[in-house]
Amino acid sequence: MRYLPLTDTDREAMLAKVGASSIDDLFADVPEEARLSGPIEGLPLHASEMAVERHMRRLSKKNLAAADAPFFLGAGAYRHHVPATVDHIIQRGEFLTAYTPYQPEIAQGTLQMLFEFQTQVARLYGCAVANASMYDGSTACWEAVAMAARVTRRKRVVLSGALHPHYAEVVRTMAKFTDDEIADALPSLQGTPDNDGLIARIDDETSCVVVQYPDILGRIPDLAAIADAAHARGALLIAVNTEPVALGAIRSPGELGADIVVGEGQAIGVGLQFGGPYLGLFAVRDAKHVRQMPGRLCGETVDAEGKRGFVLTLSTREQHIRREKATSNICTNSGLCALAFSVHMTLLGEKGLRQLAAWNHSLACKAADRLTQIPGVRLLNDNFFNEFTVTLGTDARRVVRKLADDGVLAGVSLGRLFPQAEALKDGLLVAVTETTTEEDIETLASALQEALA
Amino acid sequence: MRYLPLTDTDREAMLAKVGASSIDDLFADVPEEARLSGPIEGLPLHASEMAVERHMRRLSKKNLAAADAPFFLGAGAYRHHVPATVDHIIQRGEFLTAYTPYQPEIAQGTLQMLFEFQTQVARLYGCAVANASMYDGSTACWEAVAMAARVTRRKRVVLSGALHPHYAEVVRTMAKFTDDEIADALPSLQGTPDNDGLIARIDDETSCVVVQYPDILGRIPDLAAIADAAHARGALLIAVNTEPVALGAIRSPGELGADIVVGEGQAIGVGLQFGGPYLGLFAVRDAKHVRQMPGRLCGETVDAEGKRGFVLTLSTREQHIRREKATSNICTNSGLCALAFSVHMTLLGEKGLRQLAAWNHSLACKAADRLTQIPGVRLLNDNFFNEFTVTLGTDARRVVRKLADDGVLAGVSLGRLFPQAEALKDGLLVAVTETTTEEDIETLASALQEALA
Amino acid sequence: LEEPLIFEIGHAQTSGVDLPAIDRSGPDRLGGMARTEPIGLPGLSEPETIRHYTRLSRQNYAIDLGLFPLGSCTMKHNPRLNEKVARMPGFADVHPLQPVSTVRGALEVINELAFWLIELTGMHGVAMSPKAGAHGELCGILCIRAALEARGDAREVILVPESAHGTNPATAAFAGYRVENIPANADGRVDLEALKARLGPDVAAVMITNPNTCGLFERDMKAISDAVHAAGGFVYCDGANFNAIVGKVRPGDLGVDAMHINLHKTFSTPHGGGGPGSGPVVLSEALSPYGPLPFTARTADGVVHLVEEENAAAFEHTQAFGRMTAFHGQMGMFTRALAYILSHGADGLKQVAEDAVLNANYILRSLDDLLEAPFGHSGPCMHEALFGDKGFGEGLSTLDLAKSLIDEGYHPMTMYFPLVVHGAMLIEPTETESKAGLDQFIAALRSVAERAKSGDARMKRAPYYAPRRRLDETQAARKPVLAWQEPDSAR
Amino acid sequence: LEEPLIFEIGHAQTSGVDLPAIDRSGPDRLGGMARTEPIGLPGLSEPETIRHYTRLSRQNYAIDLGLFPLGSCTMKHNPRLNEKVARMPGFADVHPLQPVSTVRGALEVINELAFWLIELTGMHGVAMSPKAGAHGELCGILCIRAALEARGDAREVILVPESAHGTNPATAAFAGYRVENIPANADGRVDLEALKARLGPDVAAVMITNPNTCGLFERDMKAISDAVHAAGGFVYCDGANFNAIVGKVRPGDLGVDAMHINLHKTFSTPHGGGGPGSGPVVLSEALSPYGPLPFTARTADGVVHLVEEENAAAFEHTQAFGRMTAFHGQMGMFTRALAYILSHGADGLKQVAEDAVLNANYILRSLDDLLEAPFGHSGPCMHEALFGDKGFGEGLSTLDLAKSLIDEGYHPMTMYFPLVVHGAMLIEPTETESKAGLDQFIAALRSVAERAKSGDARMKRAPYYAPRRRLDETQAARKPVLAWQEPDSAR
Repeated sequence: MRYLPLTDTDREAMLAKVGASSIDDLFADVPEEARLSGPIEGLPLHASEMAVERHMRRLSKKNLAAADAPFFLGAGAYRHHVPATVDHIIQRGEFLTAYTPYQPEIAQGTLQMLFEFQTQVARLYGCAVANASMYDGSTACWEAVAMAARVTRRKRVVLSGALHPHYAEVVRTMAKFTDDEIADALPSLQGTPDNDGLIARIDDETSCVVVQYPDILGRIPDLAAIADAAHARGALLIAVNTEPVALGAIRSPGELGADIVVGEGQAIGVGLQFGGPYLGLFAVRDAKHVRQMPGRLCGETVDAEGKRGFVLTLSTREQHIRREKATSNICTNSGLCALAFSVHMTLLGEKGLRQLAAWNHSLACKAADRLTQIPGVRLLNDNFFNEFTVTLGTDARRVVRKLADDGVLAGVSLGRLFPQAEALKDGLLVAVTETTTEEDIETLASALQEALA
Repeated sequence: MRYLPLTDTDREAMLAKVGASSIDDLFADVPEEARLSGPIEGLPLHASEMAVERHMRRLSKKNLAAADAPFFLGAGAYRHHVPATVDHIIQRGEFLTAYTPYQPEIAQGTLQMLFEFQTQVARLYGCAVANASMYDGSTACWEAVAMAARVTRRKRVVLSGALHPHYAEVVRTMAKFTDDEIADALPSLQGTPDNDGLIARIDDETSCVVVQYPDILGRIPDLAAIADAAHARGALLIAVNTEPVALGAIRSPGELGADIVVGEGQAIGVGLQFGGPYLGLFAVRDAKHVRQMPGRLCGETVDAEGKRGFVLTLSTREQHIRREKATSNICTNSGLCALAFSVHMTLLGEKGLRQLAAWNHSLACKAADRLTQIPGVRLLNDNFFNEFTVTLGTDARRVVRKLADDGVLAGVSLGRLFPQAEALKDGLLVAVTETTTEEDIETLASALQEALA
Repeated sequence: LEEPLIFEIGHAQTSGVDLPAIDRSGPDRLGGMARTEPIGLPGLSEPETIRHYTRLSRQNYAIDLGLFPLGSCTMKHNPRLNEKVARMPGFADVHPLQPVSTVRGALEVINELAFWLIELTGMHGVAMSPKAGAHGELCGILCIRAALEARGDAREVILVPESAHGTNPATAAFAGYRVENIPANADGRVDLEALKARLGPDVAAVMITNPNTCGLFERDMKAISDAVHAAGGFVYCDGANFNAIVGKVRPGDLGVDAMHINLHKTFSTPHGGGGPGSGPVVLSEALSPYGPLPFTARTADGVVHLVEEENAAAFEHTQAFGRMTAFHGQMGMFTRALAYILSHGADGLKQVAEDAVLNANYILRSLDDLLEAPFGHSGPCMHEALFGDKGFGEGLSTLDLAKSLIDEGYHPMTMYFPLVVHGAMLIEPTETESKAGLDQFIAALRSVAERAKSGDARMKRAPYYAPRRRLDETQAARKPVLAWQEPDSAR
Repeated sequence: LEEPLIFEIGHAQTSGVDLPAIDRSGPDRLGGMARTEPIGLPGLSEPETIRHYTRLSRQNYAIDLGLFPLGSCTMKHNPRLNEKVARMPGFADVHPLQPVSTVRGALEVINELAFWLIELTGMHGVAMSPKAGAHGELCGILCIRAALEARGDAREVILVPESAHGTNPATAAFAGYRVENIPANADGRVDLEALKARLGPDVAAVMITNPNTCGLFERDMKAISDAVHAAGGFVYCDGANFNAIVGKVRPGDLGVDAMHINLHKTFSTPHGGGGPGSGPVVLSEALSPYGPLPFTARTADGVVHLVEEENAAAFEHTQAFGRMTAFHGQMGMFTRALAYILSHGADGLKQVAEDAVLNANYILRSLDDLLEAPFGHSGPCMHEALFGDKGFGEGLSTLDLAKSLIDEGYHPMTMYFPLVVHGAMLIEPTETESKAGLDQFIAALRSVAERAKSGDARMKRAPYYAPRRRLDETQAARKPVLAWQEPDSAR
C-alpha cells in the first residue's frame, strides 16, 4: 500500500517493543461486539493510482466544464482566469501540507502571507482590519450578523431582499437557533434597488442591516444612504460582496460607511470548484471592533532578537482558549484559498485589478447591448458591474435548461435562486468576465433568440 | 509585461547611472544597418496569459491524445502510468529552475539525485558505472559507438538489422563525418533474431557490435553469444535498450556481457511528449572504461568538514575543459528527465518494477493471443516482452491509418519504420503496457478484424 | 536574506498579468459609483511573485519536510494523486448553479463519497455541506435541536467531557445550549456513573470524543449511548480521532447519533496552513430527517439528484433544519477524499487504523520510561500518545521542550491539551511515518526530554536555529498590528 | 538533519506504487531470458519519496530563490504558464509515431515555432530536431560540411576565437575538423585583420559568438561574414547570447549562415538542473538544403506535413545530411518556447533585449570602480558584464570571491571564462531581475569584492553557511565513486 511505509518486519519489531503479540491486542479496549469482523462491506480492496485516476476521470467527464461551453453563470461564484503561478505556489509542499501556524518560529511563511492577505482585503474593502479568512461568503455573512448582535446587544436583523438567497437562508437557519429575529423580503424586479423600502424597515431594535453590493440582480445599491440611516438608528451596516473584482471599479463599502464588510473571495485565485472550497472575507471598518471579530487574526510582532515576525493573535476570542465563551466556534480558516487569493492579487496589483474590472465591465456592457437586441429580452438594470438581469417574457429556468442541452451555459435563472417567487421566474442573471469571448456572447445571443422564437 | 520587473522609473534611473541618454546608446556598437527599424514583422504584440493558453489549447486539441484512444504504439517510446508524485517533484522550483550543479555547495539536491540516478541505472543495466544521462537513446547509441572507437582504436561498426531504424540512421549520419565504416542490414521477418548472421559480420577490424535488446521487432536476442563472439575478435558489445521496464523481467545486458549499455529511459517517469525531451541512459560494465565515457558524471566526495557530498567529476573528459580534445561535445544532460526517472524508479523499487514488468508481459501475451485469433493475422515472434510483431497479409501502414481514422491507435507499422523495405510492409508492431485495458485489446481486435475483412 | 512584505517591494503600477487595452465606447454604467481613490494594492511581476512566495514557503515546516506529530490533528501524508484529481476540469471548472444535467458526474462524486462515509461509520445518513469540523459539529447539534423541537422537547443542556476540544463547548453555546462538564475517571475515560447521574430531561445531548483526547478508546461507549438514549437525549461523537478506528469500528454500532468527519484528518485532504477543511456529518436514523439542504440522492434508476429547498418534498425531506452554507459543500475536498478512500480500499483503511495505532503505541512505549505517561497504565493508547511534564527541571515547561524540539528539526506536538493533564504533550505520529522516521524522532525527543529533566536552562530560549527566535505574542495581542501601513503613516 | 541516500532508507520489498496481482496463466514467453538475480533497486513509499526529494530540493539554489548571475547561461525566470502548456494532453500524451492525421496540432506547434525562429533571426530555414545547444552546433557544422562536400570542396579547418565556448572547438573536432584559434584585439573583439589574413581555401568555417563571451557586440560582424564568404567559407554563429539582441538585430542580416538557438536560454525553457535543452539551428539559404530530417513544412493549403526520409523528395529536400536524433526533437521545449514568444510578442521580445542589456550595464557601471573591468572601455556591454581579478589580495582568487558570494545568499557568476581574462567573472543578470534585486546583489558583491581586495583570508574557506562547505573535487576525481555500494562490499 503505497501510502503506508511500515513493512511487516517493522510491524513485528514494533509489536515486540510495545509488548503486544498482535495488532488486535492494541484494540483490546474496543469491546469485541463493536469490532468489525471483516472489511467494510462492498468497498473494494486497495486500488492502483491508475485505476483510481481512471474512475475519477470518468466521473469528471460526465460534467460540462465551463471551459468547454459559452459560459455566463455568476450569482455568487465567478469564473476568472487564474494565472498558472497561483496553482504553482499553492502546490508548494511547504504551503500545501503545513498546519495552522501555531508554532510561529517555523511558520513565518504562512503567517507573513496571512498578514499580507489581511492587508490586501482590508484595503480592497476600505476597512481597517480584515481577518485571516473564513469558510465562505455565506457563513461569513452569518458571522457578521452574530457579531453585530454582540456589538449592539440587539437581536433584530434587516436583510435586503436582494441578498443572495443562499446567504439569506443561512442567516435564517442560524437565527432560528440564536433567537435573532430576521426581517427579510424578496427582491422586486426593478431597475434600481429599493433603498427606501429597506431603510424604512430599520428600527431602534435593529442590530444590523445586511446589503449586498452589487446585489444579487447585479444592481449597485447606494450604500452611503443606507449606512447613514442605519447609524442614525444605532444599527450597523453589513455590506456583502460576492464579486471582489467589482471593487476594482466601484467604491469600497468601507468608504461608503459599511461597518462590517464580508464577502466571497473565490473570484480571485480560487476558481469555481462546484461551490467549494471558497473563501470567506471578513473586515471591520473601525479597528475598535476587532475584539468582537470571529476567526483567526495574524499580527505583527518581534522575536527575541528583535526581528520582525508574525503570529496568530487575539486568540482569547477563539474557541480553543475561550471554549463556550468564544466569539465563534470556528477553528479553521480557508488558508490555502487565502493564499491563492493573495498570490493572484499580488500578480494583479492595483493596476491589474483596475484593468481587469474595466475589461469585465466593458464586456458586460457589450453583452447587455447585444442581448437586448433580441425580441422579448429586456434589460432590467441600467447600472451593473459584470452581471445584469434580463427578463425573457417566459420561464427563464426552462430556457436555461434548453440552452444547456445545446451546450450553452446561459446564466442563472431567478427561478433557480428564488423557486418560491413566481414573480421573478422570467428573470435571467447573466455574468460576463474576461473569460467570455465576443464569440461566446454571439453564441448565447443566437441560442437565446432561437429559444425565444 | 508580466515577466519584466523594471518600471519606466527604474529604467530612467539606471540609464542615468550608466551614463546613457537612451537605451539606444547601449546598442551603439550594433551598426545602424543591422538594427531592426521596427518590430519583428508579423509577430503580434504581447499577449495575456489567457490568450496564449487559449491558442495553445486549440492546437493541443487538434491532436488525438493517447488517453483518448485504445493505444498500442511503442517502437522506442512507451506509454506508462506516471505517478502524480513525479510531476509534483519535478515542478519544485528548486529542481526546475536550477542550473547545472557547477557550485556543489548549493546544488547538493541535484547532485545527490544524480548520484542515486547513476546507481539506479547502473544496477538496472548490470553495469559498474552509469553517467548522469544524455539527450536520448539514439544519441547515446552514437556516443557509445564513438566511445568504442576510442577504446578499440578501430573504425568498423557492425549494426544489428533489428536496431531501431532511427538509431541506425543517427549512427550512419554521424559516421559519415567521422569516417567510421558502418555495416548494417535490414531485419528479416523471422521469429528469432539472426544472431548467427550478425556474428558472422564481426571481424578483426570491428570496433563494436550494436544490438538492441529487446530488438525493434520485440524479439529477445541472445546477448551472451554475441558478446562472446565480439570479445573473441577484440570488439565491444554495445547493447541498446529502448524499454527499461523490460529489464524488470529479463536479464540485464551487463550480466550477459555487454560492454557498453545505452538506452532510452523515457518509459520510466518521462512520458510520451511527441518524442522529446527524452532521456539517454549510458553505462559501462567495467569501471576501467570510465575515462572514455562521454557526458557528465557525479561522484561522491567529502567537504571541508568531512561531510559526505557530491560533485560533478572527471570533467577533464569534457568540452568546457578539454575543448577540441573532449570525449564528446555534449554540454547538457537531461537533468529533469533523469529526476523524473529516478523518482519513478524510487517509487517502484525492485518489487514494483518486477510487478510492473510482469503485468506488462502478461497483458502483452493476452493481446498476442487475442490478435492471432483474427483470420490473416500471424504472430511473428513467440518470445517478447511487451511488444511483438504481427503480420497482416496486407500493407500494415494502410491499416494503421484506417484504424486511426476510427479512433484506434493500432501500433507502429514496419512500413513507417522501414519505408525502403518492401518485404516488411505487412508487419505491425504492437506494444501493450499497464495502461492498456482488456477492453482496449478487444476494441483493437474488432477494428483489425473489420479492416482485414 | 529577509523577505520583505509585498507592500515594501511592489508598486501600484506594476502588474504580473497582461490585460488587453479596453476599447471603451461611451461612459461606464456603474451608476456613479466608479472608484476614484487609490486602493493601495501593490503589484509584482511574475518573477518577483514566484520568488516572494517561494522564499516565504521555505520558512514553513510541513509534512512534506518531516514528521508533524500534532495530537488530534492527524497530520498525515497528502497523496499527490488527490491533488491531480481535484484539478480535473470536470470538478474544478464547474459552477455550482449549472443545470443539473451538466453536473451529473460531480453529483455522483458527492453521492459516492456520502455512501462510503455512511458505510464506514455504520450510520443512516450524512450531511455533506459543512465546511469544516466545527461547522459539522454545529450541523450535528442543530440536527439534534431540530429533532428535539420536532417532538416538542425543549432541552437546555449539553454535557461535554473536560477533555473535549474547545470547539465542542463553543458549538453547543453557539447553538443556544448551556454547557456542563462531565468528569473523567482515573483512567482518563468518561466516568460512566457520574454521567448517568447527571442525565435527565434537561439534557439534550452528550458530546463525546472517541477515541478520546487522552488517546484512549471509550470502552463504555455503548453503555453511555444507551443511557443517554434512555434519558431521551442524543449522542454526538466528535470524529476528530476517527483515524484510529476507520475500517475497524463503526460509530453507528456504538449508538452514536451524529458524528462529523474531518476529511482533512482521516481522509487526508491537505491542511493548507489552516484550511480549507471539510466536515460532513453522519447521522443516525433518528436525526437524518432533520439534516440540512442541499444533499444528493440516487434514485432507483441510478440517477443522482441534487435535493434543494424546492424539491425537498419530492424526496420526502421536509423537516430539514435549514441550510449551512451557500452551494453544496467542499467539492474540492470531496474529490480528494473519495480518491483517498478508493486508493486504500477496505483492506487499506483497516491498515491505516492499525498502523496509526501501532505507531502511537511504539512512541508511547519508547518514551514512557523517561516522560510521565499519565494514562500509560490505562491500556494501549489509540492513535496518539499522551505525556505530562512531571519531573521537568526547575522553571522548564512543556513549551520549552516543544521549542527545543524545533531545533532538532521537528514540529512540536500538541501542547497543553487536553486540559486534564498538566503540561500535556499529545503526540500523534499517524500511519504514514516509517519506523526509521519514528526512531529518529524518538531519539530527538529523548534527548530534549533528558535535557528538560536535567533542567537545561538553555531550553528557555529555544528555538535557536529556526527562521525566527521566540516571538513576542504578548506584544502582538496588547498592541495589535493587523495590517501593514506605510511607514510615514504608521504608529 | 542529513538526508540519506535512497539506498540507505529504501527496501527491495517496499513500493510507492500499487499494482494489481497478475493472474498469469501458463509460463512466460521471455525465451528463457527471465531475470533471476536481484537488481538492487530500493523502493520507498509515497510519503517517504515526497519527503526525500523535497528535502533534497531544499539543498539547491534556483532562479525561483534568487538571482542566478551565470554569464553566458541566461538564467531567467521560467514562466509557469509554459509548464502548464507543455502538460496539455495533446502535447504531453502523444506518441511520436502516431499517424500524422492524429498529430496535426503538434506539427503546427513545431511549424509555428520554426516560423518565428526564422523571422526573429532573418534566416531562411531551421533544423528543429537538435536536442541541445551543442547538438545544434554540431548540426550547423554538419550542414556546412555537407554543403562543402556537395560542391566537392574538402576543407579541413575551422577557425574559433579564443574566447569561444568549449563546445565550439569540441564540436568542430567531433565533425572531423582541425581547430585553429583566432586572436582577439585589445577591445575584446575578433581581430578582423588577423582573421582576414588567415582565411583561405582550407578554411571551412568561422565560428563566432555574437554578442561575444566578453559581453561585447562584434561590430565587424558583417565585414567578417563578407570576408569569410569571399574566401568560400561559412559563418557559424554561436547563439548562446542571442538574448541580448532578440527582437532588435537579426543575425541573418549580418551574414550568418548557421546559428543554434538555446531555447532554454533566450526562450526560457527551464534548465532543470542541467537539461533538457533544445537547440534548433537556423540556416541561411545556402545551407538550408542540407538540413537534417525530419522537419515540418506547411503547404499552400495550410496543412503542416512531417517531412521524413521517405517523403523528403516530395518536398524537394534530397540533400539532407542525415538525422540527428530519433523522432522530432524536443517537443516539450517547443511548446514552452512558443508560449514564451507569443506571450512577449514583438514589443516584449525587444524589451527583453533592452532590459537584459540595461541590467548588465547597470551592474558593470555599479562595480567598475571596484573591480577590474578589462573591456569596460570598449563601449557598453551587451547582456553580460565581464570583470577580472586584478587587485585581489595575496592568495585570493576569483574562486574565493565566488564562494564568499554564496554566503551572501547568491549563486556565483561564471568563473574563469572567457579564458582571455585572468580570473574572469562573467555576470549576466537577465531582464527578469528587478532594480531593487540588482541593487541588493551589487551591494553584496561590493562587500565581497572589498574583502577580496583587502585580502580577507577567511574567504579562502568560504562558503560557511551553505548546505556544504567546500567540496574536495580532487578526491572525487582521483578515486571516483560513481555509484553507491552496500557498505560491506564497498571499497
